[in-house]
Amino acid sequence: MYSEKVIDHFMNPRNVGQMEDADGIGIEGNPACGDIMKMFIKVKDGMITDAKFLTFGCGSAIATSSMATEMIKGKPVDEARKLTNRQIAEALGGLPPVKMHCSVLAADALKSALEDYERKKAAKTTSAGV
Amino acid sequence: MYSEKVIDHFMNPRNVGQMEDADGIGIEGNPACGDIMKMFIKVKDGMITDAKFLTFGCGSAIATSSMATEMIKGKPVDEARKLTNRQIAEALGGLPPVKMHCSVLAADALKSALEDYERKKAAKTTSAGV
Amino acid sequence: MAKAIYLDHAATTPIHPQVLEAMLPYFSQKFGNSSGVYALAQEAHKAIDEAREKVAQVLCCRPNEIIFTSGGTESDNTAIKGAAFALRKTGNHIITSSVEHHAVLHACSYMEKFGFEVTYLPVDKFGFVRVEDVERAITDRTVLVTIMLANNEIGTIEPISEIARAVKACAGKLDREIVVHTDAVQGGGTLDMDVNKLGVDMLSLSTHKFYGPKGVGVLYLRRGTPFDAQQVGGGQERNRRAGTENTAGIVGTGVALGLAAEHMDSYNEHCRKLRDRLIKGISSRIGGAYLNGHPTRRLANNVNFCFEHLEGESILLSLDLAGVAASSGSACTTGSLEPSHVLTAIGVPANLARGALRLTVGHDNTEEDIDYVLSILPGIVEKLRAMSTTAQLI
Amino acid sequence: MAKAIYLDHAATTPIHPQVLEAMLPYFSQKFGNSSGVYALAQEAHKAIDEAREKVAQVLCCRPNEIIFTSGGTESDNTAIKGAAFALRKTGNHIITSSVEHHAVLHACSYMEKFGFEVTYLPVDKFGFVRVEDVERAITDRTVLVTIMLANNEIGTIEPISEIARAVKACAGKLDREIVVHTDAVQGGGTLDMDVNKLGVDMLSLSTHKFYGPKGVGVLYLRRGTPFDAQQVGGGQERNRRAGTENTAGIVGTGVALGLAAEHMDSYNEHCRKLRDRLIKGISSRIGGAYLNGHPTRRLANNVNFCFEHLEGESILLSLDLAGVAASSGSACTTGSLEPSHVLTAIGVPANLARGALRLTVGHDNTEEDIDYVLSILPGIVEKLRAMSTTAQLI
Ligand SMILES: Cc1ncc(COP(=O)(O)O)c(C=O)c1O
Ligand SMILES: Cc1ncc(COP(=O)(O)O)c(C=O)c1O
Repeated sequence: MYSEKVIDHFMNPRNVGQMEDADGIGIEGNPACGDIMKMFIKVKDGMITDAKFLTFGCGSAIATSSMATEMIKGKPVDEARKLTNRQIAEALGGLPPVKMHCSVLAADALKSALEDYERKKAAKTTSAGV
Repeated sequence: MYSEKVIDHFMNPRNVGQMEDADGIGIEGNPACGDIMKMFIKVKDGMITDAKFLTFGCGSAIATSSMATEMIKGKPVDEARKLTNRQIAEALGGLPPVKMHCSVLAADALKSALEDYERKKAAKTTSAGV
Repeated sequence: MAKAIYLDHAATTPIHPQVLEAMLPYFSQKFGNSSGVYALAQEAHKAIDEAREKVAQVLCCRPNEIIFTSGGTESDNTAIKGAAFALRKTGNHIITSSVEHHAVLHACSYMEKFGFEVTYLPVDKFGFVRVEDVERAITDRTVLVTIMLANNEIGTIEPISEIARAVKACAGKLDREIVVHTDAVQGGGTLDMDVNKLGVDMLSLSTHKFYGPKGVGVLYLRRGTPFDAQQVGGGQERNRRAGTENTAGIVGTGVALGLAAEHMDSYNEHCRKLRDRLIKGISSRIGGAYLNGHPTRRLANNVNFCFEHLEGESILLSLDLAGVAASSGSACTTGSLEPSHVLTAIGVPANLARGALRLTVGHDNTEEDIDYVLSILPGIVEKLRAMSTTAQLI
Repeated sequence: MAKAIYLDHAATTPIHPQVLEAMLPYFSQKFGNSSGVYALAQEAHKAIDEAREKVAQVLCCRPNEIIFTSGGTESDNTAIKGAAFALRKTGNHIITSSVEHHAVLHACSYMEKFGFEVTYLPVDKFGFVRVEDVERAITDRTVLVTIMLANNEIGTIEPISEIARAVKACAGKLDREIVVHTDAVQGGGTLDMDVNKLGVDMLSLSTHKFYGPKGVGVLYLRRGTPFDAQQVGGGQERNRRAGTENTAGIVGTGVALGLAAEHMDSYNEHCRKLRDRLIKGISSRIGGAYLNGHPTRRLANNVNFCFEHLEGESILLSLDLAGVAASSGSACTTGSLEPSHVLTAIGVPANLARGALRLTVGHDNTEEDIDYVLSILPGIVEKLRAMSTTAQLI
């Protein structure tokens, strides 16, 4: 059912855990299946220096979270923003059709975290400007 | 499906053929299945001295005809009249339920032959009495 | 029994050794329920997928248009009920032929209880359905046309692609949906099964007719065909046929159909030779013997004769005692008292129809087998006729 | 995979070697179609008769009250449709429970399309249907009550004989015919199946649940029960279920059920020990683990827990990678996104219901297997909880 890469990322998930001093946090829940993902990013000079996740969900929810965090680490924010759920799924060697929604969730959580980061940055800039 | 005795009477039917000088002839057809049996008897001094049959029908129709003729040969007419289809079936070691109607047909054909004999005898007696 | 010659391949066939071999691992080792998450289950899942692809290849369709069932009867029932109920709001008329297998005929009459009307088309003396008859029967209430690909008793091969084309043309003119189903059970593995050439929306197969196991079959369901699932429950077969999959049977179906397709031409050639030898032999050696069905436009393995003044079962029994397994028509009506509806439909008189003998050859039969049958059959017929009331007296 | 411990016997079981051995001759040698006249066919016919007698013995009924089907799903569908359609003129109300298998639930909703109304009875926190609820639900339109013998997810054993008695009493008072069916698929071979003690008119079994083949099942149909055949065609199974018989599967059913009945007590004893060891071990070693179903009035082989903050599939996957095959509930809803309807019915909150793990033991399992599972499960739960959003944050 799952590719070897999915299994690897499920068994040895990268970047599990909370991040105390995150620059952006995204949380997404899929009401259809009840999965919940939370992603944390650390940004420095427009580069994502660290990413972490927590996930309540099935094997592929965990694997896609893990892969998504891996794929954005060390990438510029601008590039991370372009990451699609298909790319995440492909990087995992594909997902079963019934599990594609997990990759959507991961991409969405990442997007939320990036948006949260932008928002916070904007807020900081504004308050600094005041 | 069939007992050994049925098979024996089917493969080596006793008393097959027509009888030119029969004292009684019975013909019975079962409209339900299209089987047709014809039985011939020869009677002397109230005893059935010979019996023959012709049958268009399935294996058990042939076997019951054969057995019925065997069972009445050498028997007094009065006794032959009491022969039931069950007795014929039993003598054959039983018949499959769907084939019991063949034994009924054989018993009926025999009864017809006996009735024909009685009728002819009565006719002869009457004409002799005139 | 001295001899053992099997001439009832239309009733069922032995499982091909390669098929059985392919099935064996799925009984006690790879026994997982294909719905599970774990490795054992995924093995079963994969095996089922592969079988589906093989079948799809032979039928020239998509794998997800293949539904595995418990046999030809279920496929026929499900096709007819599934399409008719799905189109219930658009009409209530079904067209079929008078020579169909009982699985189709009775499924159609089942629908009569739900307000459907069924037209049972006549056939000509060879058993052919006329395309014009189908066209004429179509009304603005017609939802389904179901005509068999080949007849199980007399081997007649129906002009399905012509029929399907005509139905679709009429449906177009009437601007309505009319589903075309064919019971291809008797053509499985020996006739071209390309569903696009045939032009059908649904097609039924039964695995045990092509050297596979009993209790498993196929329903081809063209994408987009209106269909209400009949066996409901778990989501198996994409919600179109519930129930834990018969993994071994499904694997066997894939392998058996694949083998049949691969060797189709040589198999048909082999059968045709034996068939024609039988037909010629019987015709020349036995008087009062009439071939049922068309001399050439029939299944390569089917021989069906009626013998004057004889009754079918007594011939079968005599043959059986001589080591030859044969049938008087369709397997499931053997032992029934009524003359075959197929023979009646092609105009065989009732009495003659009772003297029917069907010999269907197959893989293991040889010319010697045929010659043996031809050597004993005249004697059997003669002996039975000598006892027959109708031959002697009427 | 280092280990291979199978703990999903409720989903399916491997075929017992003796069962497979009994089946083998019917694939390629004694392959005759049981409807034929000849010896080969009669062999098959006899084998089917013998299997029927064996099954009848276990169910304490007459052989001709046994119908062989293609599995539990067909038995359930046929029972429900067959009885409801037959009694259609007398009423249109069906009573079932909210914890039935989908084969029953969906067959009931299938009937809704034909004007039937279905009452889905609630259950208590252990999953028991209350006899009073059944009684109260009966109306003067009720034609059928179908309640399962034992639940496939949580193992709860329903009080079927009490329910059947109550229904028959109500039916008597109302002077109407109400058929009682039980889906006994999960109790096959491990619970008392005496249909007279149970008091049911119909009962479904699926052979692959008791170490027999997949794709074959049993429908017990009490003599005189109103019933419209659903799969129609040839006259097989006395016109109650058409289709060429799956001889090998039917033979396997007879042998498998016979073996199960013979060894029932020791088998249940074996399973119960392992079950209780699992329940005790999980309860004591893992926090936030809740047993579903009743502690003792459950199938001897069934363990079902919900784990807080976890999602079922990730547990299954972890177990699979450690060589343990398990399920999150019924086989056919694994992979579905909705929480189990059974867990919902017994009041488990949606989030907790998603963390369900069903472990069902069987013949080959040992105490070592159980101890192995108990040794790895706490680590798996811990690891997954460490990743879980809900455990960490909410
Ligand atoms: C033409 C035809 N249709 C349907 C069937 C039914 O197939 P099965 O008996 O395998 O269910 C058969 C064979 O019995 C058949 O010959
Ligand atoms: C309680 C119950 N009923 C019915 C079924 C359906 O049986 P099958 O899948 O063999 O058709 C099952 C198992 O899947 C079951 O557990």
